[in-house]
Amino acid sequence: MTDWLALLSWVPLLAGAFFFLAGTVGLLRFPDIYSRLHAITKADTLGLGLVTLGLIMRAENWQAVAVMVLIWLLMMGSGATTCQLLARYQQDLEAPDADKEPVHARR
Amino acid sequence: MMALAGFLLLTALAGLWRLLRGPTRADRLLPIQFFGTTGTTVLLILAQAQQQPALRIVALLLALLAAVVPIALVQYLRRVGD
Amino acid sequence: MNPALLSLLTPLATAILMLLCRSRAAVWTIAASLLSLVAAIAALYQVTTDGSQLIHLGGWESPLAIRFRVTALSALLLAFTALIHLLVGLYAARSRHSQTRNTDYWPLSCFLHASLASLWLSTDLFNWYVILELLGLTAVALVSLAGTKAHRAAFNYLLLSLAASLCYLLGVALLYGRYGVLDSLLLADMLEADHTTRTALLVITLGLMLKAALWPLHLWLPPAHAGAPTAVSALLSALVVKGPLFVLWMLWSQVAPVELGRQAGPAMAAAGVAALVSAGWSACRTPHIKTLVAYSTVAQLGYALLALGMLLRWGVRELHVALWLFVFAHGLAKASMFLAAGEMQSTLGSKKVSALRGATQTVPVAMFAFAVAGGSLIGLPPSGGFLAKWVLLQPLLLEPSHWPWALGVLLGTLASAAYVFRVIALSFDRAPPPRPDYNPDPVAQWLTLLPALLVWGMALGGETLILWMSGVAY
Amino acid sequence: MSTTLFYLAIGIGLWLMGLHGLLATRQSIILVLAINIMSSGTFMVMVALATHSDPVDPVLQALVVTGLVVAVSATALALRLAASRRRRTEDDAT
Amino acid sequence: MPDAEWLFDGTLGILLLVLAGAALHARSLYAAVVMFIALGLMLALTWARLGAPDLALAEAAIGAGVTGALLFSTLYKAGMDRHKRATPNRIALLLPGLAFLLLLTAAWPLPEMHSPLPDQVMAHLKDSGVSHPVTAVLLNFRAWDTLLEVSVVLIALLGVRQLYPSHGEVPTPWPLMLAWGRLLAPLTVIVGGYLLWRGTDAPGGAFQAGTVLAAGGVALRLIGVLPPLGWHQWPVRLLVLAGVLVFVAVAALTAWLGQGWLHYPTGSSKVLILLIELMATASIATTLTLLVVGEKRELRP
Repeated sequence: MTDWLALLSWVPLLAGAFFFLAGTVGLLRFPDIYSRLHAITKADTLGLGLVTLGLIMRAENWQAVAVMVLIWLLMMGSGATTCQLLARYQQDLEAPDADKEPVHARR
Repeated sequence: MMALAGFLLLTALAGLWRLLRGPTRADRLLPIQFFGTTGTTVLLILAQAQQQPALRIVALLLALLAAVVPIALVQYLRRVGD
Repeated sequence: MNPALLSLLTPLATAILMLLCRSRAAVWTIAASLLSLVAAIAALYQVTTDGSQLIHLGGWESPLAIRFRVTALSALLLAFTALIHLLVGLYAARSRHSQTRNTDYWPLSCFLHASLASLWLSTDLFNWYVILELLGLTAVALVSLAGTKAHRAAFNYLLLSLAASLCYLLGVALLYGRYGVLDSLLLADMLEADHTTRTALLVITLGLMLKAALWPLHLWLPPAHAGAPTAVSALLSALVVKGPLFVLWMLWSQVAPVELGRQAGPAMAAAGVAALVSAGWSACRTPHIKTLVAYSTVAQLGYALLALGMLLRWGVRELHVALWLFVFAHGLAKASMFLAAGEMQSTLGSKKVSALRGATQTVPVAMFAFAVAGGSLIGLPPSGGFLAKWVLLQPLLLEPSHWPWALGVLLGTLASAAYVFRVIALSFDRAPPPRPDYNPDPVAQWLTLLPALLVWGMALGGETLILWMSGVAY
Repeated sequence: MSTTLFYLAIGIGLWLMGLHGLLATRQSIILVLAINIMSSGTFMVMVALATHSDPVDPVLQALVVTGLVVAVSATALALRLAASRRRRTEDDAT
Repeated sequence: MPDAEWLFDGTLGILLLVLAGAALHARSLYAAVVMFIALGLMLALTWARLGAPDLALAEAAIGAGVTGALLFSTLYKAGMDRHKRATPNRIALLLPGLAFLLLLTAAWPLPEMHSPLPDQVMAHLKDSGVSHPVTAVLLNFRAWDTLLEVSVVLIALLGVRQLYPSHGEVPTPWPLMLAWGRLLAPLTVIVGGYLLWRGTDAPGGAFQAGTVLAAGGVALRLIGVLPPLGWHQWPVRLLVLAGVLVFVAVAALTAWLGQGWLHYPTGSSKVLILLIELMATASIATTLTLLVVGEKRELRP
């Protein structure tokens, strides 16, 4: 039972590693700050989520699972928020007048 | 498991290039966010690989700080202007 | 409670209570240092009658716990610290020019006192690191009391002090990795002269020399000590640089293997002579009064380093006495000299040495204090400085092969005579007409004279003092 | 070469890089960073040494916790002093 | 899997050295500061790798949190991108190579040495009142170090008080920041409290808890959720002084009435340690927050 679960856990772990790699490639190769923001915050959050899933399949007790789920939730929130904050900061720098009305970052 | 952690560190090493290059200030903050995510993941893996459950708490702390600190940094950056 | 601990606790508790109540009253500080002085004297009495004692903090066994050791020397240093703090506090409370009114000088000076007191008592290498950091940060905070113009000096002082602490800490880490204990008294029996120990001691020594402003790592001292408020300058020169010196002395004379000491001794002695000559020369050249006094501190520390180096090389026990007599005599004399210099420069309204023209007529008592303290620094009899130099020179003159070192002492004496007489000669000139805001404060001037009188008082019981210290000073 | 020794070497390397930065730079914030890198190197030496006993040496770890707190306080004071110093030069210039 | 460990260690080592070098030699101050924050994160990973979770906690909170905010608060419009490159000093280039060899050969035999202290700590752990060895060392065996260390934090604040306040006003926060900050505030307090509470029997403790709370405090102050903090407010002053005050009071009372300086009476060690830790957490959190965002200027320049 646990053995095949451990074996199965490699699927999300490796998938997570792939998304980290994808995020890094995006960070390095994408042309402007907004697309790079997406690469980092989306791909990496997904990568973290998948690795966490893999680790949860191997966890010994429920406390560890709870902590990992909490971390995952936090990271999703902070990824989204940081993306917004940085995009908005960049936009303010480029067009300071846009500060007056709530313009959202390009989606 | 350690190999996985090592691989994640290698992607961080690659991300360093963006940190060195810039060009904008936000560009340089991106890798910090990236390092935060990678670091949290590496800590979770280490906790499993080295059988040290305390490292999960470190990961939690890092995740919390990765959420809190950007607020402070962006506020300071806005104050600085350009 | 053990009187030595009381002597440490009093300034610490006073500082915290003053901060809590936002009281900046001088009277509390003075009372605390007086009480601390009394306790230190009680500790000294206890130690001389019952012998030195070890206090295990927390009641744990020795490698686990930090230990305090109360010896006659540490009790004497406790009393000395409290005395200087008291004398400087009296001046700072009275003088208009002390730049300490309504500032954080009072709690900070109490912290300084407490950290020095714990330094004298502690025997633990890592505990010394924390104390040295506390001492350094307190000193920097005190220097920055002088306002924005001192911030540059304070910043450099802080950086060098931190770098020095990190050198020291790396050495301590190496020693701990090699021997597995941090207590210096335990280490004393364990140390071997291998490569690790040698490197560790080298790094530690560099760090401590930088902290104690020993030549050639002294360049941060003159701007920091000259830029600080007058009362702070006195405390820094008289007390703070002696802290790292004490650790250096403990490590080399009590802990380090004898053969390593033999190898390192001549280098230290040479650095001491170089300090005497080069800092003496700088003191003769500088245009500012307080910078002159600060350079004189660097030069005088050269005597202590010379004594330490020769002590390690030849193992003459009297040199312990010479070293500590230098520390006491220099502390008292330098407190007086800095206070007098600060009082004169504020009263006359200029930082330049040339402003002291005719100072014997305009600020007679402060000038007298400066001259009296200078006499002790030169080593004129009958002063504490003379006693120290006498004890230092005796073993040097007995052995013909040591005469080159004696020549170094002679050169240092000449240099100090030159910079002291440079000021005194100027002060006997005819005074220029006083400035419109000229308003001397005789009481403050008398207070600057007090430490100088004490250093001359040391000579009264000179022989007994030397004999007694030869019995207890190691 | 063991893991302990590897991290000892990295620690010494960081310590020296910090020292080198301290000697080679005049920019005040970089100086503060150099000091911090130096202290990180020292701490790494200590933590690497802590792994030589089993279980890991708690004394060295406790010492490093103390050292970290001391370092952050000193950094705070140094940075504010640097800012204050620069502010003064600005005031003088205007 | 020794090869995998080497992959990890080697990459981490390269990252550390490259980040340190880049922080020291970056072209702009801003880049240097960002590199340094990244270095702090990597250091936290290193401590985790070396089996020191207490340190990883402290480093994460200090290096990635407080120091980062502190460095950003000192960056200015002027001089941020102008980094004076000093001409490479010849001594500064030659010496490190030699010094590295000297120190490395000195450190070479150390991994084989043995220390008696860890065994002693373990032997006395049950008498110390706590079951986590690092906490036992910090708050019982070497409590005097810790007392002085709490004083160091206080002195840093007293030093900063003599200087100019940090620069300028903070811009109005965006609504997103406010919402996110308000959401995180209770979480920060919970995590800080949890770290403090578990410190007696697992990694964590007063310093880690204090620094986390400080990081949260700084962020909340910057988005205007916390009111301006200053030394003139007596609750703030009491919080800042509480740690040292309680610690010194315990030391004085144990020396005066008990068996000796910081010798906790049998049976009450745990209570005393918890009390001291609680107060020290409050002090460290408040002091570090004030060090970064304390802005009221009450002293003459």
